[in-house]
Amino acid sequence: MSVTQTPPAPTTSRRLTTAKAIVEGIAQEMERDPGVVVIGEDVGAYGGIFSSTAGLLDRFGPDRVMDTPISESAFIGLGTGAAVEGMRPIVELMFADFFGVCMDQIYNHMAKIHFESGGHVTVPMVLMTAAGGGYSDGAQHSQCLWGTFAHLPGMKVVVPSNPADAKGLMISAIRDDNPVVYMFHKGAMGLPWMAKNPRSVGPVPEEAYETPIGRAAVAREGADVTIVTLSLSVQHALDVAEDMIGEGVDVEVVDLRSLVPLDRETVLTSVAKTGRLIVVDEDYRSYGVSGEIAAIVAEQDPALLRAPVQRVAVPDVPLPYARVLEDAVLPNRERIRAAVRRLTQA
Amino acid sequence: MSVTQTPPAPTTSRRLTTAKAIVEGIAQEMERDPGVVVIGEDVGAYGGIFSSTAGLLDRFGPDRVMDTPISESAFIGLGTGAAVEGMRPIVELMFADFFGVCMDQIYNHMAKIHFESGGHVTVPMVLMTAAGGGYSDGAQHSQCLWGTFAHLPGMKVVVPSNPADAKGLMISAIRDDNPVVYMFHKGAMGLPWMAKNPRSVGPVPEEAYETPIGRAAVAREGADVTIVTLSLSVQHALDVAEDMIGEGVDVEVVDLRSLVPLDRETVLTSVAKTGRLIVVDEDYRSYGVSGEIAAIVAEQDPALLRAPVQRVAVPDVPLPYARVLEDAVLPNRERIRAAVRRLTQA
Amino acid sequence: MDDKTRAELYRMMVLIRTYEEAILRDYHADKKPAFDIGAGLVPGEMHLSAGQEPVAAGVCAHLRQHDAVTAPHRPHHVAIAKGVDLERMTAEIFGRESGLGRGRGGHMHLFDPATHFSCSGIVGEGLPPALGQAFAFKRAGADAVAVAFAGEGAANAGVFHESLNLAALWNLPVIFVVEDNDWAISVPRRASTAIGNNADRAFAYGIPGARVEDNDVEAVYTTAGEAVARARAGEGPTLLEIHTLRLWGHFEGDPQAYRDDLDEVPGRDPIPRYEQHLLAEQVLTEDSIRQVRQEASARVEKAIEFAKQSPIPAPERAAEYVFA
Amino acid sequence: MDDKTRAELYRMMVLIRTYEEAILRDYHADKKPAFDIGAGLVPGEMHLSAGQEPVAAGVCAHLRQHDAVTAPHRPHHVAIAKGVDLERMTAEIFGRESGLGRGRGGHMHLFDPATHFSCSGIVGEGLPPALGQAFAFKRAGADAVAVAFAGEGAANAGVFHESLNLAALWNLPVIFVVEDNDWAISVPRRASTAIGNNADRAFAYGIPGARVEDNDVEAVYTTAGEAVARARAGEGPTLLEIHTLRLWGHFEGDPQAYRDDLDEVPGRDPIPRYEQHLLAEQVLTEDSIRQVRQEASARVEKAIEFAKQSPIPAPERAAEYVFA
Ligand SMILES: Cc1ncc(C[n+]2csc(CCOP(=O)(O)OP(=O)(O)O)c2C)c(N)n1
Ligand SMILES: Cc1ncc(C[n+]2csc(CCOP(=O)(O)OP(=O)(O)O)c2C)c(N)n1
Ligand SMILES: [Mg+2]
Ligand SMILES: [Mg+2]
Repeated sequence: MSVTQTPPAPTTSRRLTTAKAIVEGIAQEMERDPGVVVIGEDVGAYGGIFSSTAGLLDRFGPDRVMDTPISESAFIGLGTGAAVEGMRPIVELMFADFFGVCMDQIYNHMAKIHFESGGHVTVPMVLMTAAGGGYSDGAQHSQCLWGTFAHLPGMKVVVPSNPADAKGLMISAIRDDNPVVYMFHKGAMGLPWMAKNPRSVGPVPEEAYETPIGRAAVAREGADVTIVTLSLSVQHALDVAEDMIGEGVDVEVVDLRSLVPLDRETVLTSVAKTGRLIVVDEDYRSYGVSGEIAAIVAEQDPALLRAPVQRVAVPDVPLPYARVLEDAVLPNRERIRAAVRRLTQA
Repeated sequence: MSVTQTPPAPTTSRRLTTAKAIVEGIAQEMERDPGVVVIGEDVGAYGGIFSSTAGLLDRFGPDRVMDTPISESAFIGLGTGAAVEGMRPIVELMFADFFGVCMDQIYNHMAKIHFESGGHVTVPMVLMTAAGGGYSDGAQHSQCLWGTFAHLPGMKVVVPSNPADAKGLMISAIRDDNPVVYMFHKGAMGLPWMAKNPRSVGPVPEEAYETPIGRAAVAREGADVTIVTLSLSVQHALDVAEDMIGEGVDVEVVDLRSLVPLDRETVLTSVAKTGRLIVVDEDYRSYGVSGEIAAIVAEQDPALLRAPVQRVAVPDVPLPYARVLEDAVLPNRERIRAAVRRLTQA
Repeated sequence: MDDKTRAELYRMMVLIRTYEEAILRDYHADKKPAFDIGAGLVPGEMHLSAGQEPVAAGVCAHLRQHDAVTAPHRPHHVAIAKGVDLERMTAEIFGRESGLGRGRGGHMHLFDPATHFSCSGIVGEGLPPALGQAFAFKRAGADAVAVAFAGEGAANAGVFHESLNLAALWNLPVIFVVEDNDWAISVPRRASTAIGNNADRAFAYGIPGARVEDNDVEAVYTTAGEAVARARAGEGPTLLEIHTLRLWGHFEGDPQAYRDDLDEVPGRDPIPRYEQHLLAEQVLTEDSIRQVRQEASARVEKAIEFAKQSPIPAPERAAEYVFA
Repeated sequence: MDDKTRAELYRMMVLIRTYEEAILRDYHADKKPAFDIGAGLVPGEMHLSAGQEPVAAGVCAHLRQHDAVTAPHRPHHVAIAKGVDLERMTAEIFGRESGLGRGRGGHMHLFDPATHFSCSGIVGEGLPPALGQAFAFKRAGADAVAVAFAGEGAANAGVFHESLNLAALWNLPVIFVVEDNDWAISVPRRASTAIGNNADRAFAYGIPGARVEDNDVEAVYTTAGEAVARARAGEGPTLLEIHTLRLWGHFEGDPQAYRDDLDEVPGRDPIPRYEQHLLAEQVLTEDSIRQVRQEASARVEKAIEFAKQSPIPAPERAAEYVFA
């Protein structure tokens, strides 16, 4: 189901933060479809801890924007039941890190009902959640965990890296007849109270548009080395790519945008061109996104690779609190740059 | 901490099922250490739904073998707290599929306390759980999910494929000062009420011994192609390897035994020898074990691979109920054999 | 209670029992001589509801097609009482393409949009979706209600608490029905539940709670009627607990060695008891009983025949229906 | 209650407040002019407990070193009252190598084996580990107890229910303390909790429950004393709820625009009130108050100085301590 099939090129000069782009996408769909409601902790008067629902309560009232008790299983499951009956709920899980208290509703119910019903029941629901670290929030509030969601079948998983995609993917997610896990990185929201990359503010068309789920974007074309990455790390990768021009290295950056479905073609095309692959992922290194990206190349044709794959990810350690420690394990610009150098100077 | 450093070669002629080997390992440790207790649903009089605790109640009494309410978060967290105070609880989560109701206690607490405490607190606990399908138990009772556990840092993850390892890994897990997730495959337990491979019964030494966590086993040496696999799929892979002799193909089978820590060396050594890699995994295909194994080769040296990696896994679909459908998605002998042929005839 | 209703309750209980006996038969038929859980026409775990008919019959008698029901791992009695199509349900249990879920779901995963019925194999986790259905009904201005069934074992799961609190808080038209059959697999109620009466837990949410003793279908009917009426009138949720009976094992193949109440079980079977009662009250006659049984048997065997004749799903389509 | 105890309760409350004020100061010190959550000497989320001192002081006054305590995301008051080393705790909050967790944990993850103190940032999930500690104590034949603290928001999480039921069932020496500060971030109690008094939820588990109104430290002390004595005597768990006050924002940086009770907040500060009371009762004098404050200030500043002087962890060791 879709209203606008092709996303308009963002020719607009209007610039929004990622957070405001998300809210705009939600608001436009709420206008259009009375079945869209927003449910979660602090989504009302507070506007979402990371401003993902700011202003919606004032605009749509407490019947459509509902604060909940700290009962994630109950209210996510409520979203599922409402979706089964034809509504299109957007349910916020405040931090992805909290999935452990409600994952059964997510992966055994929301994600499996369509399949178990032989396709007879649909669950058109968005589970929105905040991911990522970089501001010393410790081991229970800084995780990305998208690999965990993407591993389990039946839910789409999207991971925008910039305001325009954030809006388009939100609209696509709401209109999708499947459950979509929408994971935004706190550090890419453009929040006034957190250090940010200027790339968290960008041009966003005013009208409603879809960004297709399952299609990666070549965020920057390059000839020498491919960085496949997602979410906030795309911003870092683009920064590094610009830096590397000075060193005569032409970096291509692939922004996955969606983990499920995964756009294998765009990854393989890029690697076929450059012969060198770096995967940058803020999730844990092992058994996750970085392994999967390396694997799709190895199972397509290992000969595409002129050098070993490099993974820049969190080295299987909980996120440490102290700034220097956290910085040491996150895939920051220095680590990405070092990987590019290793790969292009080898 | 260890009592027997080197596992004795199983020269014994005594044969046990995997289930009985597990129980024997637990019982020997309970004899040795009064801090070992068994906690879970139906672990007492019933003896564990998959016989993983059969007879322990009679032998050690209700103070050490305790049935619980259906309150997984509470009793797994109870295990963690008891471990922090120096006990060595073995807590059973009846099916790995139920992780969604209690994952927070597992991955945010059991697994992270040691790190968050800067190493000052240890959590010597075993979380035992049943995995796997093959008997039409449907989408919520047939999953392996070891990729999900292995992705998250702070817990070791072991996955025995045969009775001798099952006992040794259980003893190692109990003696380990870290949380160990012990995942047995129902189909490898040798239960009288489930179809089984004869490999689920095997020689098991009587004395207590450890099987080192973090070391893979070359379950069968071969020259032409490497199958890296784990748990029940090792049994299938060995069957296929024997079949393939007739076709003149010499298959090496690597039994991972432990996902965390992962024995990269054994995998790489084997692939360096054969130049051909098949990963067989009963977990979901994407973002999991099969990707990780392919990735470690791609990041070590893609030139080791004389042909593309083959993955035989569950194709990102919930486990279907109907036998023919389930069989079509499980990594059974036919699918493994086809992968070997694809790889060796190409 | 009028005689028609009583006869109807009886009829429903007999239909359910007849169904479960037929499944029992076909489930075990080809698992002999040695029981193999994965073998036969009906493979996998099988949780039958014999003995618990009064709960399903008494509650669902008040429900309309548009009302929603969620059931747990032991779902057949509830599905039948809610009016789920017997043929497509049976085909699902037999893993056939004509099943409710085209054979993908199986006995613990029956979804019927026509009657708003669903179930789940994860203990307690059927409650939140029922909240959502109630939420959708309320928002649509309909007077439909949702009923969530769960065992007494489930009443100790965290999701029970969250669901009752949220339902109470948002005044949702939902009825929680706890089927207390004394056992959660091998764990007796006294080893799982700190108090004697789960209906008392309603107090923790400021909603009405009531317990029906003795597996009494008429008491269930009356009590559930009040709860459904409250919900329809917009007065919010109710928690009911029914003391019922697990006549057979937890699942088929359960040796029940742990079970200390086995001796008294046959004497507690609710169907002969109700039958005797209705005979004595002249609501039923030997003839009408025979007719009820024959009709039940005919419907059930027709459903089973339908299932057996239905095509097995095509293996090459095993990976479909993941996404709409 | 004797004067010594009252003076001691006062002293503890002042120590806690002094501590929180100092953290407040140093947390914001270098986040100016624009607030940047990740910047400064103390980065990350910061949940301060000002206003909730009566709960920690009143409860922990009954605890010994070997008793265990688990606290939630807002842990400082409880840690201090439990006797956690102020210097190492502060060093942890400042992310230093000499911290309780060598800077790995941070303000929501303070672990002190010496005083059996721990905390967790996941709402409600500190309860089960407390059960386990109580379980270990009971099994060792010790009379030690465990106390689990949680906010009123946490009392709607499923894990609350599971933990109370299991503790009651196994008769564990554990005390559950709900700190009702009216708010769960921006969600007022009336929008989260279906009933007015969480202590009433004790009824659902057959254990005693009591609510203390008005943030009254002496009432907390008395009520907690009974609960701790019961637990020590092997009589099982108790649920307490204390109506307390969140004097500041949920976390630092919280604009509190949602908060409709802000006007009355200053007047409800428990410390001046108790101070006035003890002055009137001649338990304290202006002099002794000054002394208490000075001592608190000296201890706190020493701890902060210790933290600031402590080395920052070595980045090359960032991946250590995952496994023992
Ligand atoms: C969360 C979860 N834990 C454990 C199980 C395994 N299990 C299935 S049924 C059952 C017992 C349920 O008891 P009860 O709720 O009383 O229902 P009954 O079987 O008696 O109808 C258990 C423990 C499960 N399915 N889900
Ligand atoms: C399971 C879970 N859900 C949500 C959160 C986010 N969160 C942190 S504190 C908080 C409010 C807690 O309220 P309460 O329990 O009353 O404690 P208070 O903050 O008032 O001390 C929330 C929702 C969390 N940490 N864990
Ligand atoms: Mg039961
Ligand atoms: Mg609060």
